[in-house]
Amino acid sequence: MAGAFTYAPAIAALPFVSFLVALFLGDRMPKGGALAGIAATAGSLLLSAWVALTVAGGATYNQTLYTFIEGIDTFELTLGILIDPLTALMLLIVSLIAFLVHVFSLGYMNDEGETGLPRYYAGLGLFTFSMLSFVYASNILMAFMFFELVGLCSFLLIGFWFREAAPPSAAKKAFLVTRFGDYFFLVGVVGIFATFGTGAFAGAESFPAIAEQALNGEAEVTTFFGMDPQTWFTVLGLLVLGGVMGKSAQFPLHTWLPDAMEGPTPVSALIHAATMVAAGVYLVARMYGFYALSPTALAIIALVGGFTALFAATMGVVKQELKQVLAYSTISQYGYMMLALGAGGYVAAVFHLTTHAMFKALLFLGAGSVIIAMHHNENMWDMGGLKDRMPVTYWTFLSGSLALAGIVPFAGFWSKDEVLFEALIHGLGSDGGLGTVLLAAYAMGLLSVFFTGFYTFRMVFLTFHGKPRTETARKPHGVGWNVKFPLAVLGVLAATIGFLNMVPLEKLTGIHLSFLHDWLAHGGIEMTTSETYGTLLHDVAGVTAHYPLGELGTTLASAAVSLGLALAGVGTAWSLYNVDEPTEHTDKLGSLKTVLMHNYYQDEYQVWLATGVTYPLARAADKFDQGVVDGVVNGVSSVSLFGGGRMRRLQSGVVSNYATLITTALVVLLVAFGLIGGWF
Amino acid sequence: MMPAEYYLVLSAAVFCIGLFGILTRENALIFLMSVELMLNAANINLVAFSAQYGNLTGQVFSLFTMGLAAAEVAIGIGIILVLYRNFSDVNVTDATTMRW
Amino acid sequence: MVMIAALLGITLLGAVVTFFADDRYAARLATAISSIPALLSVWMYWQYYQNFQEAGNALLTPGEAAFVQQIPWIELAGFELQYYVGLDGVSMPLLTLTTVLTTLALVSSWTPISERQNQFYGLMLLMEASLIGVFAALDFFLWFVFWEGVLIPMYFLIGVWGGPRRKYAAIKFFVYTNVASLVMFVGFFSLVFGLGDEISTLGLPAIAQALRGGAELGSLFGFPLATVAFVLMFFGFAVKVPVFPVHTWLPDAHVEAPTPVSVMLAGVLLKMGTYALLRFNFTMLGDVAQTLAVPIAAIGVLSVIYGAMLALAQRDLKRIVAYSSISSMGYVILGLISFQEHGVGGATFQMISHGLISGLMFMAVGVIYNETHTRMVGDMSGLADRMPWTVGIFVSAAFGYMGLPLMSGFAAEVLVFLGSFQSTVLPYAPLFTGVAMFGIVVVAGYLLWAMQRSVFGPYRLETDYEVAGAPFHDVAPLVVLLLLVIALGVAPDLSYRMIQHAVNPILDVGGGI
Amino acid sequence: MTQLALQMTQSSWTALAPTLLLGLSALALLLVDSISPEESDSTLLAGVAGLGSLAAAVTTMVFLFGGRGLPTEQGGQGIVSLFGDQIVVDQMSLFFTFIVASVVTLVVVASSDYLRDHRYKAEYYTLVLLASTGMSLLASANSLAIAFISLELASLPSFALVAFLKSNKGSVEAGLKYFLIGALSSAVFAYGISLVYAATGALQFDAVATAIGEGVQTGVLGIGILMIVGGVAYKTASSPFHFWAPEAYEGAPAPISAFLSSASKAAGFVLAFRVFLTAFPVDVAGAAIDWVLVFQVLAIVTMFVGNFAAATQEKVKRMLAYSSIGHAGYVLIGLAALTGGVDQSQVLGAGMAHLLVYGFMNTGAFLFVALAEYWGVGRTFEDYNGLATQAPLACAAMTVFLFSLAGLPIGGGFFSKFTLLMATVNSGTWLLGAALIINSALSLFYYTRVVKAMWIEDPADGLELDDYPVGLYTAVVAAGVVTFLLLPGFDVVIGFAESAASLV
Repeated sequence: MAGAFTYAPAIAALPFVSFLVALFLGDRMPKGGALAGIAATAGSLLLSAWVALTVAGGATYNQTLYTFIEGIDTFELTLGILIDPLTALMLLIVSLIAFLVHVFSLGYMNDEGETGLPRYYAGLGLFTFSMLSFVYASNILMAFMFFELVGLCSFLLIGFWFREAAPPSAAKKAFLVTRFGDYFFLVGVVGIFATFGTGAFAGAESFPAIAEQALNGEAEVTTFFGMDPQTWFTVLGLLVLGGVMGKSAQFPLHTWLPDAMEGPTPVSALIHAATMVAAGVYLVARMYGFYALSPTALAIIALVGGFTALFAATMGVVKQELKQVLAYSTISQYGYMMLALGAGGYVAAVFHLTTHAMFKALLFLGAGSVIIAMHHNENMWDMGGLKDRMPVTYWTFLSGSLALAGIVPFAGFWSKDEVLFEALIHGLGSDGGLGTVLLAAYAMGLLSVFFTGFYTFRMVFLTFHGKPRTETARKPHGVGWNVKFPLAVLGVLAATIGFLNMVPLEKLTGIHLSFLHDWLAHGGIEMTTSETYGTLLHDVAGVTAHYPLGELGTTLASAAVSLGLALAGVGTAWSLYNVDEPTEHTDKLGSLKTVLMHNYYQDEYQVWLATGVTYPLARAADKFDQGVVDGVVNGVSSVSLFGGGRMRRLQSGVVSNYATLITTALVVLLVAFGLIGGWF
Repeated sequence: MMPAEYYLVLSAAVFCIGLFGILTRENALIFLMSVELMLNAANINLVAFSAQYGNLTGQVFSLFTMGLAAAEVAIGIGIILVLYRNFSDVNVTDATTMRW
Repeated sequence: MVMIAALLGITLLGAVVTFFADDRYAARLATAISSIPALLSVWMYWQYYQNFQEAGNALLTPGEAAFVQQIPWIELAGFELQYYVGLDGVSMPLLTLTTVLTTLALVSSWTPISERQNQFYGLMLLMEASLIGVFAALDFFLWFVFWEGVLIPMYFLIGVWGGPRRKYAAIKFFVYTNVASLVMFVGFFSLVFGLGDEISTLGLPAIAQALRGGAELGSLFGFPLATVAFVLMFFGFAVKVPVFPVHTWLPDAHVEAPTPVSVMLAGVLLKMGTYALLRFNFTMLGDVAQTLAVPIAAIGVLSVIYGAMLALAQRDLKRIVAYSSISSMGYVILGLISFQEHGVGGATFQMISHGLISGLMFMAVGVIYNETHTRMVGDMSGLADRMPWTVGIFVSAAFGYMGLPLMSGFAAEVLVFLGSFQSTVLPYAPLFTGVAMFGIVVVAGYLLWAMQRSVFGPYRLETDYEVAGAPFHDVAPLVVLLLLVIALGVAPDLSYRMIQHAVNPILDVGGGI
Repeated sequence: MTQLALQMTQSSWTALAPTLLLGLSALALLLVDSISPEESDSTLLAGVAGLGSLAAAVTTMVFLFGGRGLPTEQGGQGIVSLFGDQIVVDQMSLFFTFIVASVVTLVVVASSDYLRDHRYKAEYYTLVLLASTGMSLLASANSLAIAFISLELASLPSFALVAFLKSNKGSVEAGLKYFLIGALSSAVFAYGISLVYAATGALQFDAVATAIGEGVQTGVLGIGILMIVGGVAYKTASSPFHFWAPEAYEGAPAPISAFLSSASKAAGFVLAFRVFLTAFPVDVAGAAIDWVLVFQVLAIVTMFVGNFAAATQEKVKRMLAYSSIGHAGYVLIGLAALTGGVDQSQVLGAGMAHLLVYGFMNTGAFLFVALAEYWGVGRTFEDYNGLATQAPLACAAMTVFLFSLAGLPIGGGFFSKFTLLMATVNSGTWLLGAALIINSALSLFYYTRVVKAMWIEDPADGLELDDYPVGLYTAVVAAGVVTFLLLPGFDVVIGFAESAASLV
């Protein structure tokens, strides 16, 4: 079945063509290039499905397609395609959501009479191209390249409404903050090339393979600063993690994501929920064989993830705008994925990535639908009672919310539960610092389950329940099929995608239900399977599982605890906000409210770093440059001219003085050379 | 015959007198005379050592020097004339329109 | 091969003809004339790409340089001077960059240059001729004549057609860079002096090979002569590059120069410095360079960060780009000192890439200025509304400057980083590289800030006329440059292969550390 | 006496043809003037003078290329010595005669316009040609007596020429100062000669050298040599005998400034080269006085005084005057770098080559000033503002002169300065080299000020030139073309210079 792989490049190429078409011909096309984008992403989706089927048949693909830069006496840089089960899954997710978002955009952008549509669809096309290319990149340099291009698209799309003040600013912030992360990523990439001479993800000559061999003493690598390989690999892993934290909006580089909500809502759905932000986590999963070698890196990943999950969830509690709540929930959910990866729950992370992509895209598109209805007012306090007026939106949104909150049997429950379960058992089982860290991360993740349930349903109740609080909410704008269709598809998926991997149910019933485990555990490329990762984690990093209540007992207990907390959160929201005339309860939080409203002053300190530290430093450098560096230059010329001014005074204009000077000079010469020559 | 050193001392004295005149006097004519003195100091040497060495070179050259001195004075007088015409004086320190 | 002579002859003759041409058609005439060498050099490039790809370095593996012509010229102070030209993988792309960029710059002059056009275009062609000579000459004196020959037209171009402080900027540029040339000259000649009888010509290949052959140079005032010469030449070239702290002529010159001149200044003139560094310091005195690796790398890194910081403090778009050039050229220094294939090759590639991108940036700023008559970030806002294509290209160029993948800047910078990270001659190479790489964040900072303030947001510009899109002939050169930037970004091997083959012989320094 | 007559064979005295041509055309001018004293036909007079000088220049060139003045064993026609070795015609004398003759040609051509409204044109041209006769004779002088006489022959007409504008205070003042310092210096020179005679009993250069080699009173000889240095320094406008130069060049009619600063300076140097290398060779005269060291001191002082003072001038002509002093300092390197073991032909040849190039570029620059004076645009830098808008061709030529003076490779000045630098390097006189470089860098600044004024500054209101004098333009452009051509064609210059220098 090599046929599918032959066409694999087209998965990314099709959206690129749609980018070109939309950019240059969009003006002359109906719907401003949307149709090209829809056709292209539909094509990508079909090809991805074909590829997935092929992969399901056990085939994989790892091929260098283009030599970017040749090396004569050194390594070369290439572009290639790596397709294994993980890739196939992600391709499917990305192309599906891209397709749905394109369709949705017809309703959100075209029907709303926006201008600049060719630019919009060109941006979407370029984004889809970059993301898909990133997904099946065969080496880390290629991954970085498209990672950056994804960042560019994010910039272009967030700043789509460039005629207003806020979107360009948000776009700048998004690019800059992720660039800050990418800086570390790039250092890591360069370091990996310098260390291993290759950046390939898979294969015998790939850097995770060489790293493993080096740890076993089977291969020699160049390390720097006299570090031993283990430490150096940790350093490299953490450097790459910088990029991950930027793109996946992990603390402290998460601040751009809420601002990025300035972009059009379909963009938020596509980029800032389902795909681009997923890129970071996906990257860790992609090179998991490398991280699995370093317990320190794993611990840090888990801690960052756990902390971010809780941290973002608490901020989501007080937000008043629909998309802001979703933004913080996104940050929080990616925290879970990081937690899972750090805790050795590779499959759990991928699982949550999958489910989250579905329900978060759904929620954003639902929010988009609400925003259309509300004439682009996003404040939840101006809504209320929309469930009767837009039932399709309401029911699909509810499906997504239940998934997000982690209520059984919606998708989020299964995946989130598995994440927490993995963190728990490995936290209990692993020795030393890693175990402790994992347990702490687990605790934070668990706690945020409650907050998730609370803010999710606070959002649902404020938006859809109660009585309409404004005129717009009483007579909302209708939405068309192109909005409802993607919602319906995603609503069904959000409810059902969790069935891919029902581990607790499997353990309970003994029926084989963990299909995703199977999917990731086997494959033609052995070194990127979850089985290999499991071995590595255990043998090298020392990640060990421990079941205090037996395997079944622990599983069920963990599921029960997380479900209970989620329900508690939902219940709290119910009691506070599911009333006809809800009121604000945030004042009860006291001074904490201010802190939360200001997002723990994260933005303030980052802005301060930029305008309070860097900019004054730049001004000072400028002053130094003008004053001292250039001053020296001008000083040299001034001194010369001053010397010249003195020198010309010698010429007094009086001829007698000249005679005197000549005579004096002659006498001086006579005396001097007389002494030298010994005439006297 | 007197030792040659005496002539040297004499000529040096004459030369210095001339030089002194140049440095101290501001009248252009006196300036000219002083130059004549200095040239004559050279002539003293030339003639004296011509005799000393017994060749005529020095004496011939002294004749040329005298001729040139005359020519120089001729030019000098001419310049002093136009100086007087332009500056109404023959004081050499008056002409200081150009300096620095 | 008379190709190079033809290039020189056409441009020089064109300069004279244009100088005496009528103002009304000088612009068109000069553009037409300059397109001949441009096309010719592209053809030569293609020939080189096909036939001489792996020729090697003109200085170290002579006989393999392409388009060589060698004619005796002057016998001077015991040296044979020659008309000796030829191209290798380093100079070929730079020469093509020169001719192509000149033609584009000439087109971009049509709008802003309205006075004394015949003189302007004549001088531009004169400068082009000198630049061709700089990159093609293989004899020291021939090279130096062209090297200085660049400065004179540049002085006039800034001084006559520049902005309000043009006189100060022009004379500062002129005197500063000439003093630097003088110092460099002294440095080079102390080297020649040290070589003594080992060389009989001042052909650069002969000198390079004598030096690489381990010639004994002796010492001067207690310092090894090679080191003294290296430092003097480094200073001379560093001013031209420029690097911290000898960069202060650059912002003044850039800000005051008219757009096409800024394009040439940033696009090609700065590369003269790094090209010469590569040819002289790093090729001839590679071993000295290695002993001085730490200070040189420090200068490079400092230039990157310091230049970027200065750019951050500016409000004038041209000044921003000017300072960022200092930053970008710092990467070149870092790449050169790495003595790695990708480092030195990447540095050379960065010369070309930066030539295109900075030319593009200045041109785009110029087009904006043509329409708005201001370059101050605070004076305008939301220009994308009125001139979408120009702004689109400006934004693309800015991202190119930030090193966006699939544009040439990325390939260049990554290569430099890859090379310098694993440099074996530079202690703490990863640390230097890591610090220098932070430049990519700062560059994003100031360019994004400038873009956000000037081209995005609500439209605001105080003019008494309606700002409209730029005319076609203003935008066309931008498009060409952008396409070149993308082409080199997608397929760096178009230039990088020949560069690699040309720089590889340099890396093989006997007895490296 | 019979011996003398014998030497005057035909082939040998023709070697003096260039000098004779100059002198004869001076006499011819007097004849023309006495035939029609009232007409003062400028074209005729300038034509005669110009043809005479041009013929002299061409003759020297033909001689040089024909191998005259080159020993037969080197493939030449032999060195000619006349009048009992009092006069010698070798490549060096031809080389300098060429400089003088070509400068005079340019000056004469330019003067035809410059003197348009003046009287006494015939006298003017006669004096110029007589002075140049003296200068070319100086190039051939092989005895202190001839040297002194030809020096005076060059100087006395110059005094008159500087003061030629009788009713112009500046010109008269310049003439006065030039004359007074000149008289003082020639007295010092003459006294120096008498002391050398006192010590050696000879005036002919080779005889002096021989006498010194046999042992002499070092004190008297030393003082004498130092005083001769003074005379040379005066003629070449070197410190500390340079004080006349700024005023003389500024006040004199600009063509005369060109003449004095180029030809007269060259004549002074050829005297110095010949006297010090033939009569006082370092290896014999070094015991009395290390004149190389003297010239090193003078060279450095001269370079700094000239260039630094030039940097802050307000008037272009005065700036050029100071720059001329600075260039004297550069050329002095030709003597100052003659340390032991160095190749004399290279060091001396460098100085000679620079003088030749300088002859064209400096003459051109002063003639441009003459052009500006002709137009009456004023003398300061500001007065030159925007001249290029009116006279781009002349300004382009001026730019070539100035940048070539600064040593940029746009004219022969680049190579000649380089050869000087190489001389310092080869002789190990680092200090001289450093001074050369520092001052070259500084000089660029003040030369550029003129360029800036002409091209970059906006013209003053109403700057309108309607008259483009043919003679001045021809001279300026010709000088510009030659200056430029000396860059690619420097091979010829340095070839003759080095070969000539090796013969002395």
